[in-house]
Amino acid sequence: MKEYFALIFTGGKSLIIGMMITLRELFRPVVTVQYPREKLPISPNYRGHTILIRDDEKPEKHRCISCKMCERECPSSCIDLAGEKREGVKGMVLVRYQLDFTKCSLCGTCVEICPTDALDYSQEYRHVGFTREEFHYDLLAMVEEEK
Amino acid sequence: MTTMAEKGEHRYVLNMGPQHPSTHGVLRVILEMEGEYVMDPQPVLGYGHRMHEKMAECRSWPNFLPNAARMDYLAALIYNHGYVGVVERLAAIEATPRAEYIRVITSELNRLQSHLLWLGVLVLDLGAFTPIMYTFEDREKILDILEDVTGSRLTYCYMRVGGVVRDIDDKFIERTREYIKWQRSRMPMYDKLVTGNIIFRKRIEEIGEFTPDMARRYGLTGPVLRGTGIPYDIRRAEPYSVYPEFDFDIPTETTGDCMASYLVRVREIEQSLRIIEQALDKLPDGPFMAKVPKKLKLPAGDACYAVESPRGELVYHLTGDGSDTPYRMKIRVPSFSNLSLLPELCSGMLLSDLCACMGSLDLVIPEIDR
Amino acid sequence: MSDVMNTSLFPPELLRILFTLVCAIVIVFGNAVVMGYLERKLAGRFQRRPGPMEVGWHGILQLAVDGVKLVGKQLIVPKQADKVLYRLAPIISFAPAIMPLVVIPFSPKLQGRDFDVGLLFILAVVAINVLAILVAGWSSNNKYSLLGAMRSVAQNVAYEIPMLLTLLSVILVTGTFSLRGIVEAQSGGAWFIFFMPVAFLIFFAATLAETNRAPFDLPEAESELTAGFMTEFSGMGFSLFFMAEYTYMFIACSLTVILFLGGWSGPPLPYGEYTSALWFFAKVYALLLTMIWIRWTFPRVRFDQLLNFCWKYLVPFSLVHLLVTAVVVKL
Amino acid sequence: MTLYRYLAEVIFFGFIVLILFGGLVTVWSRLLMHAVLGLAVAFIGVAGLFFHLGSPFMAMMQVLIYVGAVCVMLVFGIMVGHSPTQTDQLRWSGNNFLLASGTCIAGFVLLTTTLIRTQWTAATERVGDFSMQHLGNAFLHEFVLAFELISVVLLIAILGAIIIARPSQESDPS
Amino acid sequence: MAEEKKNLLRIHTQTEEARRRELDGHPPEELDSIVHLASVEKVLNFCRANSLWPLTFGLSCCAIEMMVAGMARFDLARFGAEVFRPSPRHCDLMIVAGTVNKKMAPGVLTLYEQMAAPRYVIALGNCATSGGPFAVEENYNVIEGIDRIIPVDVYVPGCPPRPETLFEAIFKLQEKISGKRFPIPMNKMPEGV
Amino acid sequence: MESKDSVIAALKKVSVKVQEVDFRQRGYDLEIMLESGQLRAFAELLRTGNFYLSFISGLHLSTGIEVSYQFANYSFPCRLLAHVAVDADNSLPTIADIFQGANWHERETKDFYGVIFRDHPNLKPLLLAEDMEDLKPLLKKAHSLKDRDALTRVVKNAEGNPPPAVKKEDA
Amino acid sequence: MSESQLLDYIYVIAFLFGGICIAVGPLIVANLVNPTSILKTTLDPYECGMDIFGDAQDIRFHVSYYLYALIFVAFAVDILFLFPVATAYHLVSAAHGLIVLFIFVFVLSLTVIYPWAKGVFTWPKRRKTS
Repeated sequence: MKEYFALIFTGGKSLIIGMMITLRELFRPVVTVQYPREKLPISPNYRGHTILIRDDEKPEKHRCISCKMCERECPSSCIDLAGEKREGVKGMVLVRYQLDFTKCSLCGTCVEICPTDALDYSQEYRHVGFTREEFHYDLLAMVEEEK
Repeated sequence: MTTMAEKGEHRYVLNMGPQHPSTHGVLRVILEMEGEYVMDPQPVLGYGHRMHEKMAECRSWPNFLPNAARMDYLAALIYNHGYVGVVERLAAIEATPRAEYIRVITSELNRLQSHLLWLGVLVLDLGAFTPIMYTFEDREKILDILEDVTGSRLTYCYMRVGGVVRDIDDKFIERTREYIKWQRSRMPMYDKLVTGNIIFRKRIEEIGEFTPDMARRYGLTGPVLRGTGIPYDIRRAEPYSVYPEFDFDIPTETTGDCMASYLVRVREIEQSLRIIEQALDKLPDGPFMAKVPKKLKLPAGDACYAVESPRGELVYHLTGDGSDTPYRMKIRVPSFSNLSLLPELCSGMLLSDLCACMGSLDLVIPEIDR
Repeated sequence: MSDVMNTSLFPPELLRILFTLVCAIVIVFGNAVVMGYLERKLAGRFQRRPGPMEVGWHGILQLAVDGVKLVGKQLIVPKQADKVLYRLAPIISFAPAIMPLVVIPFSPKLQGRDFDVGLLFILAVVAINVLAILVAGWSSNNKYSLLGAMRSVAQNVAYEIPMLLTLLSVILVTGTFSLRGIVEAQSGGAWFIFFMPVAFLIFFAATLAETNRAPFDLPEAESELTAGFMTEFSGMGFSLFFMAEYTYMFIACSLTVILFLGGWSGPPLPYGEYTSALWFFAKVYALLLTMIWIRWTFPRVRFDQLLNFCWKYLVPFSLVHLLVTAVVVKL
Repeated sequence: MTLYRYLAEVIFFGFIVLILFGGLVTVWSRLLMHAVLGLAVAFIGVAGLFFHLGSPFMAMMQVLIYVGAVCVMLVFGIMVGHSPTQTDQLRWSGNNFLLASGTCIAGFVLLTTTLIRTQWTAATERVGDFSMQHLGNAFLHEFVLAFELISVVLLIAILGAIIIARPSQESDPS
Repeated sequence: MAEEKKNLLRIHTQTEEARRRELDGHPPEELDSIVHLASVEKVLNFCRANSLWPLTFGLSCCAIEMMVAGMARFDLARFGAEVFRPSPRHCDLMIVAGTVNKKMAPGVLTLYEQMAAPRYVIALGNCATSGGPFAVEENYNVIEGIDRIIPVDVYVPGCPPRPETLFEAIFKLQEKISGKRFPIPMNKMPEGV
Repeated sequence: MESKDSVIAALKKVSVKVQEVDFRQRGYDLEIMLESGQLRAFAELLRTGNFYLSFISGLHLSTGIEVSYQFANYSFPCRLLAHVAVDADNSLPTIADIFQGANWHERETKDFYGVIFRDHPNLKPLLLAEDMEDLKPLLKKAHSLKDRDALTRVVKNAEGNPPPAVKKEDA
Repeated sequence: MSESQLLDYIYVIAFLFGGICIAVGPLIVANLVNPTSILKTTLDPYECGMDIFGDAQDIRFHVSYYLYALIFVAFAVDILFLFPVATAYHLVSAAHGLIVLFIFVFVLSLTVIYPWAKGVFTWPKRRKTS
């Protein structure tokens, strides 16, 4: 019998305490970052899809030497690149760098393996589209466009 | 009332899952029911089977790293840790001390966010919507810290054989310390809002009695096991990485019910905070990446590496044949064994209790299915 | 019997009936929209997020948009359902919901009609909803629906008992079932909540259960039964159940206000005979907001706990309360 | 007021139709569930008649008890008992038909003759006061014994139900 | 291996058009209502776009980010899309958040079909878009993109995508439904995608 | 059994081939080669010794399929790995009645390798769909099969030099 | 039927019709404007997207549901008899009223106490029977 009433008392008390907590939260400001109107700061280390970065010394050029290390090491084989030999140019010239972002797992292997540090992560995270082909990025075109 | 004699025949079969709010993903449980009673729950796995073991055998070992993060996406760093651990053990490579500390810090942060998510989801399963918002608020703080250092929010691919990808800086340490302070200040709130709540207590007390014997028969590990009174934690039992250098407790409870595993997990949050705090204090200087040959071939032979995931014992068993591709990799995931006792545990329970039980087992289905 | 032969097509009383009806309909739909909005907005604020924001100013049009969208959703009648009953169920649930508004006295002058048995009328009409839920659950031929319906009915009938018993305590004091009479008995601030707080708590708890609100929202327990008896209803069918739920909540809270919180009474206002309805609505919405507050705080109870809470706690307490009231009245 | 009176008459017939419809559904439907719902409809119709006849209290009781409680109990009975589809086994057979129609006709004749032969006095002439207060007063004085006995009768009903239902529940391993 | 894989995957790779031809006795029209009024459609589409109730349906990793999108930090509720309903009958939007494998595929299809029209699908994450990291040579189980099972309205790549990306997907879907991107740009709005 | 040594002694008593290995190198303490006939007795012994089953896994070798059982103990650190070659008809006795947890692990092994566990209560596919029963995804192609020796560690410094310490874990 | 009761009656009926109209009206509108798209499994009962075992209407429930309903009926009937008594309660003397009420409520409370003692209200965990 004592338990019966004790339970009512402790139970009721715990319910009131719980309600007081939610009430307190009710009057505290919201924590929401209202996305399209305000943006969260994205960490500089954020891993978006990879991009070819431009050379610091020769800003009109990317640093890729078409060694295909990234293509070989990519776990999801989402990189397709080709280089060709051109006259008058030392080494290979990159003619195609296709990234199938829909298969990428953002592991960073390609960025780490790159002998010339030609790759980096972009800060872009807002990619949506009506077809999946929209995410087959042409990194070479991107880096050229940027120029 | 004559029909009561035939009650045994009045059973019906109910599908719960794969799309069901309380099966935490794509678990399907076929319930044989009698009214509100669940007489025989049979989990059906495989709706999240993603061939991780097959993929490990088909590609070179570094290519498995992204998979390690996607098995148990709530403990990606711990799975990272286990995987690089097993490769290091097989290839006899030693990570730098600083890397080990960073691994422990990030792993424990990962464990914290997993526990916080579990706390919210368990309460959500029991019908309260608000606590999960608060735990996710805390969790976001961890994710921000981890995102800064690893580059992603959930499926981290941060650890490498011999070390980690990126060093942590003072900003990281400062933010982590701030977070620890914040989390400590939040715990009394959860105590009052959730643990103390009479409805919550009545829902999970004396539900799903796990016993030590049951644990042995089914290979139970993790907080659920510690709820039965067995202080078994891989971090202590088979110390790996730099865990022996920290002072932390292994919380246990003796009742073995869902409340016990709940309390164990909640108290583990504090222990993880302690470990992080100590690790930040002791953090040695030095390189965060050991010298590892660029083309590392795995020697022939096998090795195991067991780590404590938020859900229990995680074992990578790697068999190498001398090439750079594992010959076989077996991943022992904790929830696989933990879930397998569901039929025995939950027969004869009410449907609501089954939901509470599954919530307190803390299931991550793609981890079970692999 | 009146000798007045009123031959005009629309006698004044008939116009009054129509006017009351229109008002009641406005209240029903308005309440559903306001409550839906408040619920989502407040849920957000309890959880430290803004809730609906983008549709209209601070999401004020969100519920209207939702409503129109539900009109434009496909109405699915499952193959194995009992088709007639399946189509009827939302109607049975929603159609009577408006009826209690006839008798609810919003202010001394704003009342559809005061029945001698007004209180019983509300209870009787609400009892039909039980049947509607049962029909909905059974006719969908879905296991979740049926389980939800059975739970709902079991809990509805169980919690009717403490509700009736506490109500009886009030009747012992007032001696009338007329809602206006009950309100008038509490005039001058002598609200019954001050004399019988226990009865108020029991009644309020029973109200929560009768309207299937958390922590007694087992019929729709999402984590167990997906959506309970509404699982198979799409579009407008679902919407009608939804509105019926909010209407019954409104009615239940109105009843609580009338029985325990002095109805329309409050500080005097100009044109008090009409404007005191503001006090009434203020009190009703205070209770409704409390319901929302409770819902977003507590977990759900288990089914057996739910029934036993009623039979082991509420019913004994209300029985004792009844006797105590009987003694006190005679003192 | 005459308009209302005419309206009321029309509605009265509406209720009659409702009762008949409900009754027929109850009798004819194959599914027990439909039968119970038909019964509920008939009960609502009866409640309407009570209202029409000037006893709203009885009308409310009718809905509260019969629709809200008895029907629910019947449904629970169905859900606990045999599968509703088993009613399919009940086919017409010659003997049953004869027996049933005989009983019905006999009952009908008996009731009709009684109805015709009884000298009916309108209730209003005998009592005049239908208020609940009057009813309650009667319970407290004239019918106080009956009033107390009601509770005992219902208690016994519960005891009986539990005694019948419990043993099978206990035989259930628990 | 490649041949074998193709055979295994063929079972569940019919598009909706192909399935529709198989329908037995059901009217083949899609989105056909009795009354066709341009203005009514316009209003309805506006409402549909602003009241997208998603199905509670998490498959794997991305489901966590989907949950996060609904939580306080990001708050899907601002767009009226927080009403996660577990029953497909109440839902408008199916967010396929994670990997669909061969065992799950019939279930996804059934759930899609059981949603009340009009129904929309967002393929969230790389796995739903194309099989993601699991679309490898040795793949024996993972469906390489849910568009092989059900029609997809909006694709969201990422592994997993950030919650903001899910918001962008919802805006994109709103654009598809009503021809307008919500929320209507305001001065504080950052650059669109 | 309360220590590693007593476990070794008990296993030796039932003539099980036990080999103690370096935990720091291998991650487990005892490696055991079992005959399929010994399996159930071995499991029962471990059951009485309060071990728990950690996992069951398969290994496709050129000589046939080998099934590995890993056990560990809650009360003292002793992790042991037992290898059993399947019988000629690709089957093994079940241990699901001794360690109930083995039930699912055995079903999984059946899924991946097609190993039949005799007297198993329910050998339906666990992870794969019913119609994928014949897939056996983890079986290797003939040309990539290796034998046991190819998968065994060659200890280079047999004498004198201790094997390279992997980590400082013995604190 | 007195005039006031007649009006009560009319009000109730009017509201009943009004209620039916506002319930049926939107359904009709919905039927006019909503799209229909019936695919292969659209009309199957929903059960998490999986194949369904058995018919929902064959579900049998535990007998305790029935007992709960019975106790409820008994209670409801008893309480409804109390209603008129409550309205007349202030008309009788204190002793008379109290005695009548106490006896009634005492017997009524037995209706709860007996099932309580008999364990109708306990839902034990049930062992697997098969």
